[in-house]
Amino acid sequence: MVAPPSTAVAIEVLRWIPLIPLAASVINVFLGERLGKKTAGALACAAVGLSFGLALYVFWLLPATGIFRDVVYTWIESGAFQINLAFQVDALTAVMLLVVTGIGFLIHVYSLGYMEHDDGMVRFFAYLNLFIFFMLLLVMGDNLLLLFVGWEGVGLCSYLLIGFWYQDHNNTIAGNKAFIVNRIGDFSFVLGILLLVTELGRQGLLTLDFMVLQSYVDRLSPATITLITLLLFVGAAGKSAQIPLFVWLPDAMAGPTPVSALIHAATMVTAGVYMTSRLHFLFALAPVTLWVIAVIGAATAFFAATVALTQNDIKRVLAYSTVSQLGYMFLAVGVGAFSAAIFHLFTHAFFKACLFLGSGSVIHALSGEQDMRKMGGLKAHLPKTYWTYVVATLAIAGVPFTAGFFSKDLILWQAFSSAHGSQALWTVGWVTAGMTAFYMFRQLFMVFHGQCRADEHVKAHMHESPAVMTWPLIILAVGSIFAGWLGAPEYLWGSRWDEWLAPVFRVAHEVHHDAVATEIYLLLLTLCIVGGGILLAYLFYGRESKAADHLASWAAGGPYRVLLNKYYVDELYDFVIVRPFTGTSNWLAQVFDVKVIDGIVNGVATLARGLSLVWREVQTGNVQHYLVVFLAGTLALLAYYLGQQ
Amino acid sequence: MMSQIAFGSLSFLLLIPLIGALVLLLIPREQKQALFNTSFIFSLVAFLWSVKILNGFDGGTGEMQMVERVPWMPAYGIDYLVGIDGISLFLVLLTTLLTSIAILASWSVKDKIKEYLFFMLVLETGMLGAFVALDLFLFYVFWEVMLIPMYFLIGVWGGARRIYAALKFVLFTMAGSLLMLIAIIYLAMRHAHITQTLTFNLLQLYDLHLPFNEQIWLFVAFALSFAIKVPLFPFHTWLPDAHVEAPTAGSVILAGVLLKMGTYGFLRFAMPLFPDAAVAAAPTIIALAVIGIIYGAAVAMMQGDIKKLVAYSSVSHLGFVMLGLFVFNVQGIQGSIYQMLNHGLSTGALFLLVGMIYDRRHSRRIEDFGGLWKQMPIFSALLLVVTFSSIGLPGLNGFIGEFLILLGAFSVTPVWTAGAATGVILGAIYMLWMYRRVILGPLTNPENQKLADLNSREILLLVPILALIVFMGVYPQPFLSRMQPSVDLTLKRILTMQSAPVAVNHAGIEGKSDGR
Amino acid sequence: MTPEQLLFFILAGLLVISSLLVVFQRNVVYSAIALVAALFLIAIFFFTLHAPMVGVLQILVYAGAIMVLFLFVIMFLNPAALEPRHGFWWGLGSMAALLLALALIPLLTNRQAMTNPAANKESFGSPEQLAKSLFTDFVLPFEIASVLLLVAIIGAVVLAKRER
Amino acid sequence: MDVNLIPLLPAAQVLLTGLIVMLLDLFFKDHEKWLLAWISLLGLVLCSGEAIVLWGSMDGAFGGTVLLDSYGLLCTQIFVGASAVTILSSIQYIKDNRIHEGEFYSLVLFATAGMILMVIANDLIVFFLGLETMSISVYVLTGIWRDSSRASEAAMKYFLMGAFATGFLLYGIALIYGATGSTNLGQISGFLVQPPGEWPLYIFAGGLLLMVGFAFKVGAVPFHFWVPDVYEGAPTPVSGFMSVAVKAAAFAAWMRILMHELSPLDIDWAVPLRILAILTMTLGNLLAISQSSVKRMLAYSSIAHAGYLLIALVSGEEWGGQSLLFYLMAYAPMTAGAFAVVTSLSEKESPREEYGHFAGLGFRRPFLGMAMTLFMLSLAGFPPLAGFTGKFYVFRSAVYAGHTDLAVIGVLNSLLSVIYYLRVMVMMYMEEGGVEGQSFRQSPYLYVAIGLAATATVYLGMFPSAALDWSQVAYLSLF
Amino acid sequence: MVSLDHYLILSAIIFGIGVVGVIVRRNLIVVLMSVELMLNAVNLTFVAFSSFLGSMEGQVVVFFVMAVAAAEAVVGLAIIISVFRHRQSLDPQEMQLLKW
Repeated sequence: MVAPPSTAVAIEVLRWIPLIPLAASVINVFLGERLGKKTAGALACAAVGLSFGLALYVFWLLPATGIFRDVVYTWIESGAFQINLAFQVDALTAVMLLVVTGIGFLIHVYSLGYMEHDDGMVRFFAYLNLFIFFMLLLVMGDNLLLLFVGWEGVGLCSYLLIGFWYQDHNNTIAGNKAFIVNRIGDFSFVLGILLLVTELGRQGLLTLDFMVLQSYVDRLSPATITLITLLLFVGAAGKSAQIPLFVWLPDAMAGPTPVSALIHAATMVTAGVYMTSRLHFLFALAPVTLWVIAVIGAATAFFAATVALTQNDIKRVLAYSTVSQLGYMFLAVGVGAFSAAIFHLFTHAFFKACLFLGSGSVIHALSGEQDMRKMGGLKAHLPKTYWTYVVATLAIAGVPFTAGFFSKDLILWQAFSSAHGSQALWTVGWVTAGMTAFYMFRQLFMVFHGQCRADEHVKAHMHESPAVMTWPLIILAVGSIFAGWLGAPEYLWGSRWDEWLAPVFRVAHEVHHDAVATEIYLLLLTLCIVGGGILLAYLFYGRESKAADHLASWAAGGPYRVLLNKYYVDELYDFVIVRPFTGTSNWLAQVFDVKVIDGIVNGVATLARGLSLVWREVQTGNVQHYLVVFLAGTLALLAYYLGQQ
Repeated sequence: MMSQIAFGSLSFLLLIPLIGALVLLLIPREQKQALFNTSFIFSLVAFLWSVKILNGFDGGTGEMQMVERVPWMPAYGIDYLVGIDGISLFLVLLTTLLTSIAILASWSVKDKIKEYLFFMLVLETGMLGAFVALDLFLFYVFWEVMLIPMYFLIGVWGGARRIYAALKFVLFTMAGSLLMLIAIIYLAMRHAHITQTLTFNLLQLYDLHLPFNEQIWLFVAFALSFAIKVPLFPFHTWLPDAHVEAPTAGSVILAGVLLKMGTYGFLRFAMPLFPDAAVAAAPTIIALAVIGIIYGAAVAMMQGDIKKLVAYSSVSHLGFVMLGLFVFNVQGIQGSIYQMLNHGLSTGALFLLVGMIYDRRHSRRIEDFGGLWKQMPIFSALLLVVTFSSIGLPGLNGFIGEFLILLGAFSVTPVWTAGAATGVILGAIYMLWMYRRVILGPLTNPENQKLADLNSREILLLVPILALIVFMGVYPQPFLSRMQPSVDLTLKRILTMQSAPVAVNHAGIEGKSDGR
Repeated sequence: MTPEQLLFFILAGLLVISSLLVVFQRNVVYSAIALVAALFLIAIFFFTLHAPMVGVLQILVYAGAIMVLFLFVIMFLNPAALEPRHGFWWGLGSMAALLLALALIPLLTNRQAMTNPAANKESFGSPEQLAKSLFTDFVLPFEIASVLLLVAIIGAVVLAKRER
Repeated sequence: MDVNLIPLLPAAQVLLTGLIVMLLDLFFKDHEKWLLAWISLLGLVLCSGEAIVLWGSMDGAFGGTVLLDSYGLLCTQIFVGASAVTILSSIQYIKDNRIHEGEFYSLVLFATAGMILMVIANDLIVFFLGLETMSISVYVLTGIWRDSSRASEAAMKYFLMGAFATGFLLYGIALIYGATGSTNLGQISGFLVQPPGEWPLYIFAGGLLLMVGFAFKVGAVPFHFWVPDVYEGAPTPVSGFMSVAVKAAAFAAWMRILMHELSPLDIDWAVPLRILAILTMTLGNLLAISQSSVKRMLAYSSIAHAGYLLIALVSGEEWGGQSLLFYLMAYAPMTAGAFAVVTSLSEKESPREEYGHFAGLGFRRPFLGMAMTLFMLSLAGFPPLAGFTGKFYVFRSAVYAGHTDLAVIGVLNSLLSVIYYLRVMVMMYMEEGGVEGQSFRQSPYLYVAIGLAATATVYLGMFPSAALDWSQVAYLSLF
Repeated sequence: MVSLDHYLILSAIIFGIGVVGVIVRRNLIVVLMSVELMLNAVNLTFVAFSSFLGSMEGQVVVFFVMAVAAAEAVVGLAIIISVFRHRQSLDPQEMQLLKW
């Protein structure tokens, strides 16, 4: 095993960051029912809070260029192949740690209120803690296999949490869909890993340790690297809901809203981005792959945004916007701006979590109603929710000096300026930005403005959520403004962010000072379209106007319906993949296996019995027949001899 | 022979269940409780004894350990020769563990319990013997001895079509093994001709190197009998019938241990004895294995009977094992052995669980269930763990084996490996689909409304297995490190005994040199 | 064609005819009589082959004892006088037997023609000589034969005697 | 001339016992007749004792017409054992079916004596007479249950075919005599020392016809037709006796006379023997599958086993001879035992031989069930039972003699045989019910016999070494 | 001069005829007689050989064969009688209780 670079500092504490949530989860599994909801929930939050504290501590200790490692034990060793169960924290991981534990903590707290009335609460927190554990494994693992373990683990948790309300078929189906689509991605991910190991193995080096990989990737041929990275990216696409594997995410909204916030907005779905950035040294060497990623990212961003324009389910809108934002992140990755991607991941975590929790609060208030057409005018009833929601909406729309503004702008700028970037990519991103602004404000108006379209008894129960739910909202709202200030462009006070991540992404991401003018010019363009989007949203949905319906009726049957039905992608997959597959299996099971294979087997047995029945007729019971055969036998023998002589 | 045994721990291990069986005969059939306790105690003692063997085992060497040799038929060079190494060690443990559990799980068997337990114990001896035998004749004897108890377990205590299933099982298995008998004889004869020493001692026969055209026939004879046992596609059709008809404990043993006989046979006998042939046959076998993986999964998905589904999933899983064996490198083979254990545990557990709802509901049809979680949360949770173990979720045992196998295989045949890897998807599909239809969803069927959750005894059955499932996923080193030397040795045998060097690249082996 | 040969062929012809009668005569009694004739003829052959003692025994034992027994049983059971003839079956049987003879004959025809040494020894086949070898070399078979006959008697009694 | 009676001792012992039993039968009252069985058994025990004492001796007598060697003695043991089991298992049976004890036992003993003579004969005449003694006794035994028309029909068929075969056998002897100028085996093999060119042609025909005779006695296809009918019709113990002792005697004599003394002719009958073996195995197993009567199934199975024995015969050499003898030893207890179990099912006047009669036996009569299971498994060739070990040696000798193809056909056949042997177990354990009012009013002796057979089956299976050594010594004593 | 072959062939023919009788006749008694005929054919062979080889053994054998023949005849007839008791018939082809 090649020794990890000496820069790594061993530090025991790391292992506790993931282990504490795990412990809490285990305790809740076995004793949860006895402890009771409250205790169990408190325990879960405490656990996450604790590891958040630890994360902060580590973050505090972590020198700018340093790496912390914590080797627990050798996990797998076979022949020359060795994998340690080891954790590592560098700048990148540190960021992810804070996001996962921090946001995770807030959402845990929020859930205390949200799940209060659900009798599955204990189970819920057990799952949630387990998720945190696996997510931490994913970001802290010091080798690709460990990352994969976390990768699969979070998949499991999302499966469990999507199907949390198992009584309803749709939820469980959504859960299966999520897991299986992810598996398709993982299939390619595994192949990628295998190819990587094997190719390095041919160089006499069997390892998946990031640090070692980083120092040995140059041994691989470009073609191999391209193939590997492509395979890995498919995995990432599965996890991060990119074209063509995004179909599971919208359905995944079947889970409880905190889950949507934590798993399907803030953390898990960004794992793909994290993985690609973690392996930036590989991807950076594969321009083709980068190009593919950029294109797919942009396409996804655009495509998802268009779908989001028309959705009426409050959570689905957010879901598609998540897909779209993830598209942005991959766009960034694709143009080699890994730190920008992580930056957007970071900011997105705040405002998207905030939005989801807000929507959760709305749904909570409307006792489960999710259709925006049945909402409206809620700002009076839910002030806290409303204001946080506004902030988050501004952030995602990219209104200046909100978090989204900085990160999205950075991405767009990179898309335009970086070596791998192009104007086309920028244009797509630009348009998407506008659509984002539109659908988000559309949502804002439909939900909170105008007069309430909800029916009476819902109105009756309408109430602002308890503090335990609103405080996280407020904190996140604050975050969704200031989180972005870390990464301000050069012409403002400059980016601490890039400095922080620079040592990780050794690819010196050049800043062209000459281009500031262009940058600002582009920025203005972006602001215009964002403004346009907001304005359009206001015209359609802000004022009491039938414009939206006009538009709908005008485009009805045409693009509108297509968008409403998400481009019929699900139907397409069903027709092209699912049906033929199940059909074939069915034929194999019902016909081939039974009739052909087993048929042959039974045929032999039947043959023996049949022969037996036929041949025993020879034994006629007539002694003189016997004698004739006897004689015939003798004659045959004699004849044989005559033949011999 | 017994009289003059230099009495080693392995012989003792073999004897414990046998003695138990004989003791059972002395107990009147009315005292069911006594019968039950006796047999369980004996199986438990056997298990503890095997644990003791594990402690005594020296993980440093790949050679046979605790070897005992007693001349049996000197005139024919046949000895009572037993020994254990890193390959058979854990299979022995698996056997003893599963047998105790299976016996404990036989609580629901009510009639003819005496014979039932008798056969269980005899079966245990047979299986253990097959794993530790180092004399080809002795191995064959044990190999056949296993058949009869299983035949009775299926035929007497089985389901509706039990007789058909039992006969099919025996005939299928014998069809292969009888040819193997001839091959064994032939092999011994050639050895006698060449070296002038007549012996059936495996360790000596290893050194015999026959010309290819002879090897290939012998290999085919061996391979056929093992492939049927595995079962390798397309020799699998006895499996679903046997599994479906067998009583729970029978299925557990059948899936948990008997199937491993086949793969173990390949690794211990077919491959090292006929290296050239093995390498020549590898492409074919790999192809069949991968076809089996996909085919088994696809067919499993469409089964309406849970037991049948699990049975076909076995076909799929064992396909992985075969794939790992025939890539001839450390990772592949080690992964295969590990996968044998995993499959033994997870499938064993699955059959136990299926048996438990069958006892309650007397149905195994998937459509009869749905929404069981509401009634039986513990059951559902346990089933969930086992399900994901058999899907191969990282962190559980299944993943380690599968990954090592794929790792080993990929360096040899990337394409077929990719095909095998689709099993990762398919496994998830059929298992989760089954789980969803049985456990999740609304609890509609009135008959399920009053199902009782698992009682403490049933939980007790499953706890050890689940503990192992998790442990083996989190910390496989204790197992892998003990296998390693034996695997290296076997591999060395195969690759050095070979006249033509293998055409494939063994990432694992070459990596070794500069690896550490 | 020497006189011996002439004699041989006449006797042989008679023998064949009488044995054919045994087989193809549909009346049991006639076949029995034909058999007696055949046995007599064989006895004569024995005489010509310098085995007078055996010839005598042949007449006494066979033609005497055994055939009488046969006739006795025939009378005892007096089965349906004439038995139907089954053309195909008979043809088949005859064909088979013919084939047998055809197969045997080439195997029987000897390579080196053997002279008849017994011809010049006078005492050959005399009762003394027979008795001598019977009671010296073959005394054991002789005893066994007695047992054999004993067995036969027991058997006959067990099988044929009426119920107790 | 020397009169050395020692070599004759075993045969004479049995013969004498037979005579005594016959005489005592006249004086005993009906309620005393059970004594006869014990007297016969005593005689047999004495005989086997003498055989043990004489073991290893090599002693000719009566002008070389008999030659007692270990080979003969080993076979003697087999015959004696078989007839002992037969007598034990028939005690109750013949009472039920009103068969005359005296005649029955004495005939069994005479037949046994005949067999012994067959194998110790060193002269074709003695062999022939021994054979006839055996055959005629068995003809009678077959028909001895006069109330049964099946039995009488069986007797008729057996007798008719037997006599017919005797004709051929005798013809064979005649031709060999004519070719070699002697009936003494020693002199014959002496004659065969000279090159084949010198041999008169008809010695081949002689050997051939002799072979036909043997093939008939062992029930080899296509000379097997009598076997199923006769076994089915005959009283069950007698069927057992036939399938074990008669077959053993025929094989032993075949081995000794054709394969050893006339071995120079061997080259010429290797091929037909192979064909014979293949036909016998395959047809026997195939037809056994579709039988509805266990007894008849056993008859066919005995044909199949004759086939396996033929393989050993073909293989020849030391391994072949050894394995033949061992197989005979292994075959005897399992077959005798199986027939004994069938006997044990029989009721007064009603033989219960159908598969249906075995339904549920395993759980109603565990001992019988277990024993029958053992016998069936052993016959099917499952280790570690006598049948398997026997087959193993036979196939082994075949492979060593270069007859691997025969071995393969052999194993495929034993696969076929599994079908019908397991069916018995299916009946006994897996089918419910069975015939009501089945009283199993069998004498304990029968159970003793079954127990002995079962023990032997297991013992020979697990610890065959001793028996192997015997058979080796026995075979080598031929040279 | 009559050669050995003459006798051998003659006896072969007689043997054949006996065989025919055994096979074709449907009266057990006649069948039995045909068996006797076969045995006699063999006897003829023996005697022929003995005189042409000049060894007495042949004749001795014949003596024994006669004994055997007698024994067989006796038992055979007894069997025939017992069969007749059951069937009132002597036709071997009618006796097919035992078959397959």
